[in-house]
Amino acid sequence: MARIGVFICWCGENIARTVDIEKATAEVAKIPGVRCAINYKYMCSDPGQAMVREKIQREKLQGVVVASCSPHMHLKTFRAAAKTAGLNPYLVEMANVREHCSWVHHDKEKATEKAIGLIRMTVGKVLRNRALDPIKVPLTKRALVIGGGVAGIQAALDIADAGCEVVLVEREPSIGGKMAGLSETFPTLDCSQCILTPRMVETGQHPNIKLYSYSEIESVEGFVGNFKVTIRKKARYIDIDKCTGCGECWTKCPSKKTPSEFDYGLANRTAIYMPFPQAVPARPVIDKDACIKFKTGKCGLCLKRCQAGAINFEDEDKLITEEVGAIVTAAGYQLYDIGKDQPNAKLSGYGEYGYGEYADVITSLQFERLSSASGPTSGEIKRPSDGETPKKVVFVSCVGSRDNAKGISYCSKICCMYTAKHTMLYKHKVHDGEAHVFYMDIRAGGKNYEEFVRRAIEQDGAIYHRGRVSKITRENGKLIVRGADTLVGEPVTIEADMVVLAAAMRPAVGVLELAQKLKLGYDEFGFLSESHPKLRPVETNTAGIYICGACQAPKDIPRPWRRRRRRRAKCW
Amino acid sequence: MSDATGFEPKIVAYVCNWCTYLGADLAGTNRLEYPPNVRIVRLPCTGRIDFNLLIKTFEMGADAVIVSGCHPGDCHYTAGNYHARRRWTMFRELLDTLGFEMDRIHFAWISAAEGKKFQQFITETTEKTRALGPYTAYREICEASR
Amino acid sequence: MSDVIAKDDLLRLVDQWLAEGKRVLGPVKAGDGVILYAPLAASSQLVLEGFVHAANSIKEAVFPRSETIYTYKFNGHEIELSDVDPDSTQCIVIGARPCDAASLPVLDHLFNWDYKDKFYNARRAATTVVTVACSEYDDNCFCTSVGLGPAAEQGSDAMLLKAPDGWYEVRAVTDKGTALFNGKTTPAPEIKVPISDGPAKKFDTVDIETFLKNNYESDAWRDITMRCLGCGACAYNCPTCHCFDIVDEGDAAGGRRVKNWDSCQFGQFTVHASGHNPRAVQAQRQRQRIQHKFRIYPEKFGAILCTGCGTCTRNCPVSLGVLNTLEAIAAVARGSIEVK
Amino acid sequence: METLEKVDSAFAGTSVEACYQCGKCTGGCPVAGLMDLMPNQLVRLVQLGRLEKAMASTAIWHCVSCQTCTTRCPQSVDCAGILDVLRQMSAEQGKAAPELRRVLVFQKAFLDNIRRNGRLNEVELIGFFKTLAFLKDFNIPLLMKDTLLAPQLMQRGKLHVIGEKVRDRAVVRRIFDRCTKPGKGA
Amino acid sequence: MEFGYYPGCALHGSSNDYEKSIRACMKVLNAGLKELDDWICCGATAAHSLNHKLSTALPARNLAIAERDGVGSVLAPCPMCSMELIKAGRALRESEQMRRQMSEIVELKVEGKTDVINLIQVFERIGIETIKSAVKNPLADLKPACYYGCLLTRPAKVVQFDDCERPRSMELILEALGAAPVSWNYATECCGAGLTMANEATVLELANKILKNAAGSGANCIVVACPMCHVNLDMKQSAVERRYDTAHGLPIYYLSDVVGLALGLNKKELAIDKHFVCARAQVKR
Amino acid sequence: MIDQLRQTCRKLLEEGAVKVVIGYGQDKPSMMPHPVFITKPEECDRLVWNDLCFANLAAYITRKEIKALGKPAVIVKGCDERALVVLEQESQFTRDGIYVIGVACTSLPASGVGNPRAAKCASCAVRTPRYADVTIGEAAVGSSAVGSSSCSTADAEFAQLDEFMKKTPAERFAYWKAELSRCVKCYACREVCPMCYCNRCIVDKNRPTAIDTSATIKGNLAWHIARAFHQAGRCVGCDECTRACPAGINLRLLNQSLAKSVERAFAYKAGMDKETPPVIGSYSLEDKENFIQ
Repeated sequence: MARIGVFICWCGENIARTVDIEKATAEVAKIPGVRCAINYKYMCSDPGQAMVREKIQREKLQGVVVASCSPHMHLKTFRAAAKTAGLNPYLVEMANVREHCSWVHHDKEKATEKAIGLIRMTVGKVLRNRALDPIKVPLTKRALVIGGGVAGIQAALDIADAGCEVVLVEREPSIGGKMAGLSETFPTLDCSQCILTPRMVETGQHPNIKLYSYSEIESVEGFVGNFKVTIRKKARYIDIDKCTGCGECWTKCPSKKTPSEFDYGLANRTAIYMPFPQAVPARPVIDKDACIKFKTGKCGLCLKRCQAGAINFEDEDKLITEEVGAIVTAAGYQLYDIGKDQPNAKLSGYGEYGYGEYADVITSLQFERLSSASGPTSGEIKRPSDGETPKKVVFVSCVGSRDNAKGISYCSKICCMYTAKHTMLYKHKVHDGEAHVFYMDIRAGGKNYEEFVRRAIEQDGAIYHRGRVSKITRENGKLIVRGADTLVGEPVTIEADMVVLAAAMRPAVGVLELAQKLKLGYDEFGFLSESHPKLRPVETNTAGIYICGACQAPKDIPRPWRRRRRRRAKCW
Repeated sequence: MSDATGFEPKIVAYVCNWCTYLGADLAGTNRLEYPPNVRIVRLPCTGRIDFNLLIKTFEMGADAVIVSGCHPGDCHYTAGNYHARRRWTMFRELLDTLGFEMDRIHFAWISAAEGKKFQQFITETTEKTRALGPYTAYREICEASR
Repeated sequence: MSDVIAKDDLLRLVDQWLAEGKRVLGPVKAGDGVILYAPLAASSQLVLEGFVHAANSIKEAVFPRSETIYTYKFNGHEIELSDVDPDSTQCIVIGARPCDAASLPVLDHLFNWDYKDKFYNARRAATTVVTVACSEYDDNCFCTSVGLGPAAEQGSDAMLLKAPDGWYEVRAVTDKGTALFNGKTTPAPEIKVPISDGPAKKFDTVDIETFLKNNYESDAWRDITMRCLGCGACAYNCPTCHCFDIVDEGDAAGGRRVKNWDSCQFGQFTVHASGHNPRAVQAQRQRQRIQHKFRIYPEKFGAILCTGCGTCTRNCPVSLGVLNTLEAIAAVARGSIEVK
Repeated sequence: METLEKVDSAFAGTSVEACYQCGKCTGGCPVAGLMDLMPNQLVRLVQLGRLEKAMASTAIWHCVSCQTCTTRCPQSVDCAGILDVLRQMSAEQGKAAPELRRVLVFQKAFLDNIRRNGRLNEVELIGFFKTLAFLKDFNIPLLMKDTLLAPQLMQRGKLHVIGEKVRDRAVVRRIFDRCTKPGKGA
Repeated sequence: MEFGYYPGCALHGSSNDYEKSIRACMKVLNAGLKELDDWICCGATAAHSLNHKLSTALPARNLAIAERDGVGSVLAPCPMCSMELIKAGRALRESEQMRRQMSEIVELKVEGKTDVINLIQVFERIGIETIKSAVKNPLADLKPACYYGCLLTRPAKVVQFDDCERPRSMELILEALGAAPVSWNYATECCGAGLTMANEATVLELANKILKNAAGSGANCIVVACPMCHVNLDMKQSAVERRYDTAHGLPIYYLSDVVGLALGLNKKELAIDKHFVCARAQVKR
Repeated sequence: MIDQLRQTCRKLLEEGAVKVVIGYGQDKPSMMPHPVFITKPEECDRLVWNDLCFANLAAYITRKEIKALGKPAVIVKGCDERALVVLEQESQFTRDGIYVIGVACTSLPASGVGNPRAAKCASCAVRTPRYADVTIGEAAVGSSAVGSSSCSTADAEFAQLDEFMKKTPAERFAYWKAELSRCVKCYACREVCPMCYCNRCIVDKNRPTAIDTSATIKGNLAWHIARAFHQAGRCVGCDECTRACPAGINLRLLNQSLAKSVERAFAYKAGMDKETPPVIGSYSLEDKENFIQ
């Protein structure tokens, strides 16, 4: 007769409330092959694990069944415990009597019966399990980092500093991501670029980092330790090795009317352009759709101007293969598209806010550019429609988020903080201006966060209305913002000069396709799923692939900064 | 919930480790209640689910069986579910020719994010099977083989 | 002096047996025209003539393809065993060929040698065999070569001989046979059914036995059996083949131990627990089959394990049977075929 | 407070509990300025089970059923539907605010008109409503007001004194009876 | 092309000018209207305010009539009727129990499969290009404010027509007629509709805001597709002007009026002469 | 024709191009032709060719006893060749490792001397082998070299099945219950099949036992499901299993149900084209999935 030990966990009350633990223990003790069956309040705790270890040794167990939560939660825990007690870890299995039983059934009798059944099944499985020994395969000590935003840059630097080679792939012409376009950051109000640009330069120059800008992941094959990654290097029409970044080309380019991606359309750029002055690599790129040469065959002014001979209109996409051992995904986020048309059928636009129709209704990222010293107005707050200084600005929180009806249900986490920051930036620049904020709740959990918001209200005089905006219209050059102040219990109408919408954070464009290429799980909103939110927060269910940054969930800047530490430890 | 005869359907669900099992976990985490008639068997991938298991399941007295895994495009092993989809298309045809009761064999794509779908699917399948009653035709041949 | 029975009366008698709750086995038309010995539900299914031999044999009457020998049940950590009573339902086999019936005395040795098989013996005792003497034969038949013939009475309890005008002569061979037809026949001294000579004798068993003794390692085995595919169509339908396997079938609640037919032609048949297989190639398995039938069994029990029915050849997808193997051996023995 | 089940079934399908009081309904309501309680407050009262106060409000009678609140609600709460239910309960229980009782009177008159004719007879309705309202409130201006428009309407051929009637009026009456049968109510 | 037709009480009552105008347009566009036999009132606001069951039963009776007579698509020019019919149809389609119950109540089998559409959709189905090519009299100096009111697009989940916040369907038709619709803020604000009779003050206030914003946005008329909107903006316009001491003088046209005018019909044929506010100069013919 | 065949084989053996010819021989005119293995040029006269040459010799290509003889030449009919195509797709041999002698079917055996089990010939898809190194004879007049390779005559091919499917599921189940109860598990169906080349069959595995070895109806049903389904998209319809079955079980019908689903759902027919990826082992993003919720 086999010697299987069964360990039933109460999970505090979680299992014990619905499953009659004593009855289950008595019943499973009778299963053929079961040597002993015991239960304990918290099997995963130290004393619980000690019980497992002790039984393995004293009863000379040949297999262990832990009846508790999902194996995705604690199988590794219990296998490790068994290993220390000298039992091959693969002779440990779990019966999921929590997620699959006690949490989904209310009838105690039936739940108990099912729990016993689940344990019986698992005993049957362990009876047939065989001891397994891990095999060793060679691995490539090289990492791929996807995305060159703040999270990706930091990940790349950490890994590179640890002495491993890093391949960093960024699809935009420059690394830097969203953070490169921010003005000042909460809760310290220090300059975003001052923090980021040195790191960008370091990334560009690091001997261990191989940077592919303006490139995308084409395909990924292989497995942990041995991935083969195909990278599509998009045609830039510039030889970045020859180019010196002198600027002769873009200052002379006659095609000047393309809205700048970096400034979110608040300013225009040329067809051959550097996304922003501090770009890394500091090399331009030609926008084929805007370039006169490409459109008509005439022009070629940049070609004539370029002393370095770096311009190549014949450039084509190239596919490059890199071998890596681990992959860090830092694909980032995008803002919820508040306009009328939506790429995703589940979402619908916010026609009531007039974004896209009224030039002075802008998004929070546009406001960052407006208030940034490197922005189109050199940091002066001027409204887009006529360049006037807005004397009354309304900031609207929760646009697209916390909206089950047509947006997304989650809280975007960072909007409360940056909206407070925006009111401060605005008030610091327009002293006689009025800053109104419509909010539902203020979520300012974090070191110095609450204090920061209070400062915006108490010191800088931001006027907070507890309520949501229902509609924005324009009349006589003013934006009529109709909302409610539920604390007073009446509708509020504000005639504003400019409105800033704190649009929700969504996973960046293409994260879904990337997830499919990498075989990563994602949630219903398209954020990449970690193995376990608490136990394995930076690992995915695919061994060797890690995630960080806002492609995992809405995050503020300090978050990826902290998480990278764990990730670095995880990679090797 | 059981009818006058006290019939409680026995249903076995073969699910993949990466999507549907996690979908079931999510149903648990969200406390979405469903009938306790289903026993989940966790396998790496729908592409791994041997058709023999279905037959064995009926032999061992199940009244319905479920196969569920990742949505197309989401397979943890790249294409296991695409292969499974082909195989089940053919297998169902065979079982149909053999005269199996096809409304006892259910397939679904349920992702790790679809706890709600898992709950609904299990509930519906249980109710449908309850309405069908025990799989007497199969039980008879098993009886005859004792 | 002979006793006769009209065919209609015979069929009525069959229905009467069925009505009495007896199991009646006889040739029936199954599927797409194959004749098989199978349990009858009514006499109308019975096919007595118009074919040489059924595709299977009557051994299922005494040695079913699958028989439970005991059952077990898990009760906690205990295992409860329950014996299965041998099946002693009265059984009548009707329409068997003499070559089928002749297998029964041969099989009796095997099941009553060091171990007396209660399941076999109970069925054997409860079984009465009524044969029909052969009036036709084909190229696959060779009963005369193994010492039998179209009206050989070994193993029969009663024998029917086809007479003109829908009559059958009934010859009771044993007491069981006499009892079965007692009062059902009509004396008819004028009817005398001629008995056919059967197929010509094709080989001499003594020659064969000598060859088998002396040519265990001959290349002839390989050459002759090259086309064998290794299925069990010959053995399973053979009236004398009797190999079986013991397996357990069950689930978490319990199960049964069962005795199933097996065949020496299967690659797995002799695989040892170590993984070694003493009969690794098909030629060795074919050799075993022939050696067993014509040397080993006769040496042990004094009876040839073959009744010349030819079923093996007829069922073989590649037309290889005992007959053509032996014919080929005989040829080799005569030196007319060169062995590589 | 009456039995909880009744209230529950009355609000079934309107997901009252989903409301998180953001006030978008109030912000968009064209008549919020006239209301004594804001739409979001009415929903809150329902959440709390304080129906008496909600039913007695004038707000429910100011509602123009324009569906803006329902359409904009980020939690898909059918705010307009909740107000419908509140009006029904208020009317059934005679809790309607006195100053706006004429809305109720009008709606009752409207339905009564349809019950009899199958289609609306405007002249009859106006006359009936005004008289009823007058008897209730002795509100002479109301009685007089639209009468000034009547000749102009007549002149434009827009008023038919006799009005249309449905052929099968009996079935209309049966439909009304079946829908107003107590016990199986709304 | 033929559509079923559910006029509703208003179009057979004080808004008979709307019906006349629609029928005139349809004739020119070769579209037939088959009026539902012995239709009954949809119950309007009163029913769903006071008796929920009735608010399904009354429209269900009409849907049942359409199904019985094999009418697939039904035009309900009044958005209130249209919304009530759509809502009832949806409730019927969603629940077997509802179908059974309602079939019993209305004494006809009803499944809710009828496709109920508004006037804009009828023009869309006829084809904006078709209409455009039939224009004889482009409305060059017409600068209308297209007024949708509430129920044409709301509740969005029920009627599922156009974008309830920024609808454009009426504008597209008017542009095809050669008019230059203005951009304004009150296109989907409510005029008070059902409270015309009972709570006039509210109606006047709302109507005033609408008229004011339309005029302020440069409109020289308002186009509506709802009899109630028309009543509140046209018939009550003088009351509004009196109460707020202004002079709007904005003609209010039905959508079919302007389509008809562009197609070459005259004021009388379209019953525009029955409106309270005088039509604009260019449509005086 | 037979002379041409013998001559071809003799030459191959003489030249040493092959070591063995797998062909048909016949002991007595009254008996069925059977497979023979000719290793010497002078034995080539033992080869025969007639309408009763049913056996699909492709089944021998994968057998270790045969492989041990050296490079074979194998005689195939059109239908048998389809099996070779599948085996090659599945890498069971390399094309230059065998020599294929095609023989065109000159008449339709179904109408000829009594083998009632030649239903396959009536809906034959390939009468003349297409990938053979040499082909002997020409297809009978009135029959094209390639028969119903398209779905045009497939309806005729599946007529029996279509008729069967008109029964209710309960009737079908009862039919198979009766049919399969005759199975004694002799595995002739498996052994004659060219596609059943596994070293160890699933039914012979017993740790754990997937399929009961007992020849009970339960065990038989499980076995025949496994056998048929392992042929999904692979079975070329040579019907050897049906011919081999001593109990006369209508295995053809089961094989056809899969062939039909493969043809209807994936426009695939086993063994018709070497280049088309096998239906099992490949997939398309567009595969229909209306049965999946």
